[in-house]
Amino acid sequence: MGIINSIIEFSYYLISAFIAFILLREIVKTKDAQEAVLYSVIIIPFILRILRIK
Amino acid sequence: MFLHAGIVLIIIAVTFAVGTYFKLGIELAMLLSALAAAIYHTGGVPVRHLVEGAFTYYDVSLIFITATLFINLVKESGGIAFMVRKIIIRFHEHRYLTLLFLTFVLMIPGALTGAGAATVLTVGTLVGTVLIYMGISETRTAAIIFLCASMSAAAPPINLWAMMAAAGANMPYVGFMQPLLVITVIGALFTMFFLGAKGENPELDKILKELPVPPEKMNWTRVGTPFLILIVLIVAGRLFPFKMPILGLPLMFLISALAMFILSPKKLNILNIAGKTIRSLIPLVGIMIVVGILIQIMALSGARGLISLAVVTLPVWFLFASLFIILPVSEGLLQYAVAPLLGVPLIFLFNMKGFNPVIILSAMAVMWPIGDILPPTAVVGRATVIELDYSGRYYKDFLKTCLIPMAFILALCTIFLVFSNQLSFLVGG
Amino acid sequence: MFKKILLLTVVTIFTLSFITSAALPVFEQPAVVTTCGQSPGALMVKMICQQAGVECEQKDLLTAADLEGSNYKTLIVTMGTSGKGMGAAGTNMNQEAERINALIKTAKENGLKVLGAHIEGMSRRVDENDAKSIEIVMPQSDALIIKESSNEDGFFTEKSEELDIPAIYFDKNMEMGEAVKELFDVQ
Amino acid sequence: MSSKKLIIIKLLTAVLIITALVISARSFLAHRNYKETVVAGPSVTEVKTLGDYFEPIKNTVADCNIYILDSGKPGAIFFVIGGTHPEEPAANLSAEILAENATLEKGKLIVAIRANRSASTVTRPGDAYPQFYTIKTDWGEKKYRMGDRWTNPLDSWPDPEVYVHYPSKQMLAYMDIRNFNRTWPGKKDGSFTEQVNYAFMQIIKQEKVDLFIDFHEAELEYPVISTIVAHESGRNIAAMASMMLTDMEFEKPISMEFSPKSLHGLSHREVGDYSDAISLLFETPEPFLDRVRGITDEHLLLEGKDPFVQRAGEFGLLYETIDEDGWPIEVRVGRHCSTALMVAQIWNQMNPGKEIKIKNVPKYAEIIKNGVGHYFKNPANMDSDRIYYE
Repeated sequence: MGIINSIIEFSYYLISAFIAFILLREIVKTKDAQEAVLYSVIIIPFILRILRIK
Repeated sequence: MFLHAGIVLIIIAVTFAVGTYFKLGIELAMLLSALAAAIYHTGGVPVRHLVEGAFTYYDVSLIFITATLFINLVKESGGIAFMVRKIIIRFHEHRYLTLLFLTFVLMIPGALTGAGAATVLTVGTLVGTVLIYMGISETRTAAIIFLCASMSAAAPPINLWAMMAAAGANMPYVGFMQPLLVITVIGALFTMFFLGAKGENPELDKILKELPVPPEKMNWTRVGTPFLILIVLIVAGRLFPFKMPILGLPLMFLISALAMFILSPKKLNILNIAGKTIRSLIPLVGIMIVVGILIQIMALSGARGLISLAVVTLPVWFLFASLFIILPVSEGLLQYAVAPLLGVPLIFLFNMKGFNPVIILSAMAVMWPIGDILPPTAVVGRATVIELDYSGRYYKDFLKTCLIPMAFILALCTIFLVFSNQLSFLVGG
Repeated sequence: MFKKILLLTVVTIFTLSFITSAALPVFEQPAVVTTCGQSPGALMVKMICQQAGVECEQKDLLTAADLEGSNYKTLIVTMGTSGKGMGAAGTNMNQEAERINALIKTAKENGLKVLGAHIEGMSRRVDENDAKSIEIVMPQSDALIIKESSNEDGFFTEKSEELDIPAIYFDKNMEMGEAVKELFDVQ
Repeated sequence: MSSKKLIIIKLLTAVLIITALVISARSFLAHRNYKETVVAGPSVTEVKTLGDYFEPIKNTVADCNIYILDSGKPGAIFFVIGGTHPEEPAANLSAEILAENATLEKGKLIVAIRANRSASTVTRPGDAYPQFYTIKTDWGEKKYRMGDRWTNPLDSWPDPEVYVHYPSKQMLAYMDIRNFNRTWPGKKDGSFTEQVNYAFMQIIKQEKVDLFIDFHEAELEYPVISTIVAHESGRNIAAMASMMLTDMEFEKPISMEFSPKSLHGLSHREVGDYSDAISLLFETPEPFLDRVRGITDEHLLLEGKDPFVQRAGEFGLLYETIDEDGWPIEVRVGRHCSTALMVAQIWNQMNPGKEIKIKNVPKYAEIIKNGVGHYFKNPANMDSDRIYYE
């Protein structure tokens, strides 16, 4: 059970990382300044979670 | 402190108004008002609080994203088109039976997850397409999808508002099954038949011509298995809670998505679809994250407490006469955070006054999701509009069409509030 | 400190001797105590009775049927409800009302005297359920035993006079034993 | 917008966001890694950790200290825990006073200060808790982690869509799978928090605990406040203690409540049901936890004064009184310490021959007079082998 739980937990970090990656790509690609700002705010919790800080 | 918290609320409102006036999006205007309130309250920028608030709906965001990814894969594989065709062929001569069946379909995802968005994002497009082919206008279809999604979110076994408020009030989540079921089923059926009963029965040949053609190899096994896996995973967690590892909804959706990817008759570019999904959901995720930040600043400055205090110090008769407005509006403002914020003090209050807390909380927990159509967050309303590619006006068409069924449901809930003791026989298993 | 103690003693003696105009009946042993609202009051009454040398059994879920053929001479019912747990874990006041009404009716038919008790202070006079519990028990009691702190607002004084039910008051929990002795005429 | 302008905006945003990330990350890490110092009191004969009783917990975030205060003379064994909900500071502070001060003359006292350590390493998003609070001592200030009601998601992720309690199968809100007082009696191979509970049950069983006490605080809007909640096995002790304390020590009464049989996962129910120990839970009022509270800060946490909560009281919405004096931490800690001592005294009366004699623990009036910090020793003056970290 312990190993399965670890795999599940790891997969959540992977999901977070993937979302953060897409957000980052969007920040770079977008031509709308407001979008860029908003996406930059949204990415914050994802980054801190991936780094296991919060 | 009353004055201070009052000023904070005014600052939030004014900054939001100014922000929108200068053409800022809702999310950024809200972020700005949180920032202004934070600066006024602390005299600096409380970075830790701003960032911490962003985590409030982190897990809910993950559910939204993964659920949408799953359904987008079903769409791209031709599964939705396949199911729509099959439903229409099977049911096109029995309008009422079709509506009944579709109500049932709409109730399932939200009932199992507690999220109205899950209904919209998983079966919204499918049911919406069928409804439109049944001669129901685009606006009425959107209204049906939204309201049934709200009812599904409120439906048992999972009602997140009731669960969160019950947790805050140290009540076991027991006895809610029947009251919630009665209100939500009546609400959903009323909505479906009120908005969808009229309309011309579809001419089968014409529709089948218009509908997109699914890939030849698509069949019930291919499209049904991922849904079956999803249901099995959710139900297994409930039936064998001590044997099943805790997967969490996001992972369940991903596993089902993977199954769809494997079973799809045509090759799917999963990375592209995932990217597209996240991009389409950024406004939803954005609003959830910004609302979290705002709530944190409101809690910090006492503004949240002031709102909460203002509500619970209203006389009980006035609460009965106004909760049908207060609860949906507060949901529009704060999302799930209203359950602990207003739900817990209200439950304590009603319990103190001798009302049946289970019936009271059940009624409130159906009123809240109705507010998911209201600004500034309007999470499920917006999701509905996005998913259905709705072309009408949000307030003047979509919201207006929802009003009568909304009023019906809210009135029903108010009856449950007032007669909670008389209805306490419903508190069963 | 000495002054405080002196004052307290005087007040206590005063309150203990304070009996309303109605005559206090003498209660007989053995007694059985139950609670209208499942608060721990009944347990406390039993413990105090034990210390005071009054034979008393505690049955939180005592029913009318339990009284039939029993040798109890006094039924004590404590007022005030338990707050722990709401919903499925809480106390069902409608059921409690039914049980206690039937119980008191049977008790009277069988010649038992009924003593109403509110001994847990204002914390059992907070909500509607507490009020309901008092409403059920108080008018049907032959006498009342009340903790002073339950009567901060004079509610019991006023109400017992209105209903013409004799009441005996005590201040500290440890003084309740004396009040019980007086009620049961135990030396 | 010109592309040049856009790039400037993006760069500026990036700088701001990175700054916010760095500042907040430092603050979160400082909180999660902060170590509270505890000076083992004169009767502490051994300091074990939770992992000594259940191996899988060893060296994890949950591996809190277990202080064993043994008189060497046979008698009753009491186990007192603080920190079940680390957002309730009177609980861990009271447990710490016991660990630093108590002298055992008979029997054994076991103390855990940070029962759910993981929950003390995070504050709740959306609730704006302060990260730390400080207690004034005779030798300076002592700093503590403020925590949450629930285990840190970094240690337990994801949550189920609904939490089904083991073994009763009662359904609870999803996040309560991380609520240490909803996961008793725990599960050997269960979730992170269930395993922590399981480990605590091993202490209770292996140490043959006679009486278990769980310190808590509650909002004033909540019906169960200023009370001792007792399992059936502890009813007489709790009733007696509440009557004696109300008569003799406290200005505002303390009541008692029976542990409801149909509310599962709580220590007062499950510890009593699944072990031989009597189980009691103490509640003191903490206005900081009220939903109607005003400004959320350290003052409110420690002084317990809040005009909004007071106003709610004026409207008759509270189950405990509150005035301008509030509910300061001294009063709350004082009530816990005195209640624990009174329970011991009544236990001794009821169990002659199997007493527990606890000395040197300050009572209610003394703590109010001298302050909580007066009872914490200066680690700088102590031998390093007496110093432990939470």
